[in-house]
Amino acid sequence: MPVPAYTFLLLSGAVFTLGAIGFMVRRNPLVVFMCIELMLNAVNLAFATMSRYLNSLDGVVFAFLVITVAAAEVVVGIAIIVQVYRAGRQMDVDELDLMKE
Amino acid sequence: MALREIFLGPLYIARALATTFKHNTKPIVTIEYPERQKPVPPRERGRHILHRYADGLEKCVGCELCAIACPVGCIVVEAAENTPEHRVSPGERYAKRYEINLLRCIYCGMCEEACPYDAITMGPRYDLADDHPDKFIAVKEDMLEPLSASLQDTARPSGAPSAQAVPRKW
Amino acid sequence: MGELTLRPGPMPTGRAAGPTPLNALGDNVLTTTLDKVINWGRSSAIWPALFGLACCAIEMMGTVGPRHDLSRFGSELFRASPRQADLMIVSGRVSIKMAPVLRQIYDQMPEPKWVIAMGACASSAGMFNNYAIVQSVDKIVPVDIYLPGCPPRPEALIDAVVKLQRKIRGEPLVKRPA
Amino acid sequence: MVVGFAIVAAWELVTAVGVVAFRKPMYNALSLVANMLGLAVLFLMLNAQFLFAAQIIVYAGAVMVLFVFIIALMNPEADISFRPGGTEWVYGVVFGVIFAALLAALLFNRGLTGRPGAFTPEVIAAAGNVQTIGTALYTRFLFPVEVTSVLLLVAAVGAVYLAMRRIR
Amino acid sequence: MLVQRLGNRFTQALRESSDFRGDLSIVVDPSSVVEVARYLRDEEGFDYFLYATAVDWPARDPRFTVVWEVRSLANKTRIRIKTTAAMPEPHVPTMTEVWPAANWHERETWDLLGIKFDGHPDLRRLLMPQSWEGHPLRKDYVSFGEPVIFSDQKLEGLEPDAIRG
Amino acid sequence: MRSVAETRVVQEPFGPGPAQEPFGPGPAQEPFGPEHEPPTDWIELNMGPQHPSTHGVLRVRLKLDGEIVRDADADIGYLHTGFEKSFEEKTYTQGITFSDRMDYLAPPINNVGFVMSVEKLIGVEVPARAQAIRVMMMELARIASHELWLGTAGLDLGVYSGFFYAWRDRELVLDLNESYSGVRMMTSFTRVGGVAWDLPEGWIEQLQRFIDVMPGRIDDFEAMLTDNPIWHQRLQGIGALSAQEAITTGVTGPMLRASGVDYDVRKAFPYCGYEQYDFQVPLGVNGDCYDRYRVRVQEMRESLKILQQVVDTLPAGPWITSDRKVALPPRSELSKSMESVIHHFRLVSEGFKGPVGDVYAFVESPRGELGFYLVSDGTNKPYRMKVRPPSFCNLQPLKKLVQGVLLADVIAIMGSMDFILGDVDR
Amino acid sequence: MTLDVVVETLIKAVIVIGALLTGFAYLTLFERKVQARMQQRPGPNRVGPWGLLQPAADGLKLFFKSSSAPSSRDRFLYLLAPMISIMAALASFAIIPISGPGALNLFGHSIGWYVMNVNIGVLWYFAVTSVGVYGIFLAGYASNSKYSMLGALRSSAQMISYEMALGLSLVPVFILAGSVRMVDIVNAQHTWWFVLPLLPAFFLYLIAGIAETNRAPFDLPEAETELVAGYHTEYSGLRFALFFMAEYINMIIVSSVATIVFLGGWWGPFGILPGPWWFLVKVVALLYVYVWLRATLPRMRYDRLMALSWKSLFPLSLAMMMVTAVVVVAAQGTL
Repeated sequence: MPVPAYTFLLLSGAVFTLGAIGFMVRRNPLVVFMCIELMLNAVNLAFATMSRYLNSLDGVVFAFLVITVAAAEVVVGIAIIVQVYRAGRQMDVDELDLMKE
Repeated sequence: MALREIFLGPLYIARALATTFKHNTKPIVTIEYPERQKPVPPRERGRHILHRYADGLEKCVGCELCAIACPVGCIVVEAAENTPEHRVSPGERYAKRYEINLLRCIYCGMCEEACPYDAITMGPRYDLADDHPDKFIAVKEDMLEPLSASLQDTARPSGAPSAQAVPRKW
Repeated sequence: MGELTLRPGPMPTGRAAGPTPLNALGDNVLTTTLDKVINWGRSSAIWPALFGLACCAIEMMGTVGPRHDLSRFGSELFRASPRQADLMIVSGRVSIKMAPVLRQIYDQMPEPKWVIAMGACASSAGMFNNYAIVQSVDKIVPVDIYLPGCPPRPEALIDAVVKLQRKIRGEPLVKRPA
Repeated sequence: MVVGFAIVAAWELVTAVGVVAFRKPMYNALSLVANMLGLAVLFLMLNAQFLFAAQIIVYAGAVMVLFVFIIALMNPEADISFRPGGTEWVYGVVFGVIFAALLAALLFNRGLTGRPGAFTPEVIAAAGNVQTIGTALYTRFLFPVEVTSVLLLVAAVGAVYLAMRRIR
Repeated sequence: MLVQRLGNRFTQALRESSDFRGDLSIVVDPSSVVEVARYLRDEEGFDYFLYATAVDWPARDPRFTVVWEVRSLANKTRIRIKTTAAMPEPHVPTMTEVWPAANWHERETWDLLGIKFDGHPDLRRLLMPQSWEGHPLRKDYVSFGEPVIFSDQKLEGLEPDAIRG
Repeated sequence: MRSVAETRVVQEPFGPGPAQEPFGPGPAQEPFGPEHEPPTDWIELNMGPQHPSTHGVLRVRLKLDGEIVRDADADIGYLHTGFEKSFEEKTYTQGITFSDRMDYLAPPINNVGFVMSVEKLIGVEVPARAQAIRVMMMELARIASHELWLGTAGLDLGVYSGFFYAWRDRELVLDLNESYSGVRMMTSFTRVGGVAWDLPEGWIEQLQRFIDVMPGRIDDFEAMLTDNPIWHQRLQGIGALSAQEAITTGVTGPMLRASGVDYDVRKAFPYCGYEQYDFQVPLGVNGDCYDRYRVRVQEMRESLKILQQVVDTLPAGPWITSDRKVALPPRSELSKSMESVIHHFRLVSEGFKGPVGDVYAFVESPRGELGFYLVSDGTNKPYRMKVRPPSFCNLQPLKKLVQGVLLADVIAIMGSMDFILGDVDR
Repeated sequence: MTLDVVVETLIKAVIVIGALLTGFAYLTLFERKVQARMQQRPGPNRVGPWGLLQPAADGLKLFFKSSSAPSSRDRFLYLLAPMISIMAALASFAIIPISGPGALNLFGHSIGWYVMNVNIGVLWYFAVTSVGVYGIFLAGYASNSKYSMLGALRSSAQMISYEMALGLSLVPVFILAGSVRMVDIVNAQHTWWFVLPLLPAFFLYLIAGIAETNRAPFDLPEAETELVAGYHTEYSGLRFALFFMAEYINMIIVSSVATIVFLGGWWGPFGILPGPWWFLVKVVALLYVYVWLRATLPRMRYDRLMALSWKSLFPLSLAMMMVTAVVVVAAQGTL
């Protein structure tokens, strides 16, 4: 019995929402980053679902590209976080206002 | 340097591998101890043996030189007078009590060197492990040669040991 | 936090293997057989802690060496981490500075664990009857097998290991000649 | 199939909550890893085996290891400012619920439409999943792939530069 | 001769010199021992530090003789520099600035004999635990472990059956 | 029985407390060193006292910046045995047994060094045969010690088989020791004025076989290691000491010679008749770990050369001085001469007395110059016996050598120093 | 997916796990014996005939050993880490076909010589090993000890770095075989083993594989002399055994993959032996190389190890890949 596409998309939406909540609520930059990853994952799920149900490869390929881009983003993001942490030992996004001055 | 390592490095590693592999063909050198044993040299400094003369009398006269010479102080000797009824050694006195704490002993051979009568020598035995420190206090009877074996003089003159091996007792 | 107290006599050594959960079941046939099997396993795979102190450590290494080859008894796997070791061979003199460390290593070893006091110094301080040396290691850890000699020959250490195996299996240590 | 999906979906939700709610960053990261592994299983159910492998190798095996590394190295204390009963929660949950509602409304109102393509599971299986995607990547999607690779290069250089220590 | 040169140069500081069994040693006043050492290193080429120690003579006053011995690798000669230190707080100048290799040797001397080396960069106990009391190599330090156990004081009175085997 | 020790030990806490480090005596309360106030992201790693690569019970506290070592503090004394105090309580002859246990990789050399100081104090002539026997035992000990060094230093860097090959070859030396003196390691073979025993029958032949077989064994080692690129990577350029630094920091033995300083006691101040033998002193150039390895391997070959020469020129004659004041009379005289018996009793019970004075005698141990500074007050025991241990001097520059290297190099450097904790701590 | 397929897969999984565990046990004995012989000593020979019961004794002992753990550990992760390790190790064997080419006919079913024949093939192996990193890393992290942490950091960095080289060194094989499925790759080697045309790739794979499994001369994470025992310093008893098991099973898997990909899997010359035996012989030969290297070579230094991966193996495998691609395309005449 195949699972309808709706359920996949609902799951994707729920995970995306959770990621968004985390993004808004959390202050640790690393955790914020993880929440972004969570949202990206949810999107990937939607891509793959649509790809499957529309018998197309576009979704899969795009999910693949998203994974790649996410990897790049994480690398740079973490490098920035490490630098900021080294500079001020600050682990709270609300307090990070280096750019202001 | 770098080039040498890149080009010759694998060769040298191969040579190292060949060296270890070569040892596969060499004989096994292990002496499988509890069953087989490397022959103990005549001078082996193992557990002490108190000797007797051929007529069964003990060589020790209780002079305590061994106890004095011992760097550890692990020998205690108490001498007593020989009497005609109870003759233990040919001299005037004999060792009534002769104890060695084998756990303290460092098997240096100083006692053997100090003894003027070759009464104590270091024996060939070394498998002495046990589970309580009290079991290592060797009293005279533990170390004395058994009477039956005393017919031949087994003492090796310390200082200039002979090549003849001390008979094995275990 | 414990404190190091030097005991006047040797520490009491209980049953070598220590309490196993199986012992609680009582001695019916099955558990005694199982006990035997477990003790066989334990005695055949004694992994010593990689822990050398002084002169005896050299002979301990010699025991692992090809001439004597402790590996025949399955005991060549010297574990650097005390948490993976079963046997502590106290190979050499234990200074008073070292004593707490030794005890800590012993505490880190998991039960069941055994100790061989190798050599005169570890078993009784040997010739070092002075201020710096713990007078026999059995004041800080319980010792299962004492091994005299300064240092004991590798054969003697193998003999001690064999006797420890017998002790673990619950056999008499010294087999008397018939 | 349905049972499997239900299990994995529950797993996804639980671990996603874990990502948001754990206080120790290490546990957040590990929840995310678990979430990604679950997602990979979902990909498998969607007949996207290549995506499954890529998801695990790249995401779980590399990206998240990086996260875990950084967390272990910097060892930031648990989020002190993050309290279960803080006002952020109210805002966050309210926004989240609204957002989710909007998504659901969109989904149910519009329905799923689209023109089915040629790549049915049978077609993919005949040529091999990896081969099909490979062909697609290097023919139809060549330009995005190239752009992404340039992006990766730039990111690598940038990250190395950023994280580089000033040699003392 | 080296001793003569030393005597001419340090008339006040050089107290005595001896040549026992071919070992040259000089006794120097503690206040100028570093000066002498520096002269020996720079002018006489004594570049290689051998050891530092002290000898405890409880009956004497000053009680301690502190000894440094150095060698000239080029000339193949040795010289032993001695000085004295008195109770209750024996102290002498450090040689570490002249011969850096003296560092641990002097720490050891402080540890075992309780001689303070003034100006030493890192005078901590070296061999004994940091919390140790007393200085073991002093003659009045009782160094006694335990007596050897014999059969009259056995621990639990077990029969010594192991050795009979 | 309350010992002195009993009252003193209680201060240092230990036990399975909250300490994070598994192998140290609890949290570090001691000051690290004199000068440093390190940056906060340095971690302190406690190596030892129980650590596989410290060759015993050395404890090194390292300040690590990532994997780079920024500072190190060697904490020694975990094997402090009180030798110097013990010497004061024993007669000169009994002291020989103590000298064995100091540097337990080369006991014969310690024996010789110890009796040389006593001989220098009381002025005894040693017969030529005794000198030759001493030289043979010392060179055998040197080979055995370097073999063991090769094995363990190799094992530190992961050469598993090397350790076993080294032990296989070392056993040959121990066999020679055993058939000469009756024990494998702690020979205690010297006596003041000579050696305790003459060579047993067949010993020279056994030694000759050893001399014949050994070069091939060393070749095997060299085939495994000398050109091995991984071995190069691990050792070359690591822990380098220039000649000037080596002299200033007071290192000795192979470490000094690896830096290119041509100083070997056997050549510079010949003793025991070393001047008769023809041998080279191998020197290094860079003073790094690799040069130390090369120097030691080469020294083994030179020792074999010396051994061959001793075997060829072994003089006959007595093996101990005939001076009845210091040496025991032969056993055969005991039954004949009353005078001998009296000498025997006096020597065993009292020993001999030395003149008042102080002497320094030194020998070349495998680790460098081993010196004995002996102060005598005229009694039959040393008044003060200070040992100048080569390992102690070689270990001293550890702090300087490891600064700025990687953690893995610390192992290589400590391995290349070849320190023996019994020698360092005494 | 019908029920009988599920049951069949389960049965095969149980068999494979059992075989792997036995293989692990005897691999330890094999290693000890082979190494001992190279060192002119007999090795374990007391426990059972020729020491054959030694692994059983070891296992029994470890099983009944109480555990001792640091009090400051992270309890949950401390328990989780060895499980991740061993699960990852066991799971990767699922795709290895040990014989072929036809299926085994048993009870009317045709049963493949593998647990599963996934169409992503070798990618499965990479995916699973990359999860295995977590086991090691979490072990170090949860132990809360500096030695463990250093070992874990080294180990995971090493595994991640060498995974690149490992993966890329296999790409030439995919190009030649035209598939990533294990079975297809082996069948493509019916006439020529890939080790002949792709010898450099084979060596690259072997080096990377040894590094990936943290074995000598790349055994830095558990370099005894530096880090005591690396990431499993604080593990004891059965949990330590799990890490041990994972390491040895990974060795078996790396050897199996090499056998399949380069050495022609179950194909042997002259057809003297049935397929599984050929497979076994090749795997054991590769394991012998493992032990041999461990017995001989010094350990590399950590920074050199990373440099070797990124500066030598990685570019070399890229080059190998390109060369193969060009040659293949040229041979097909489409260039």
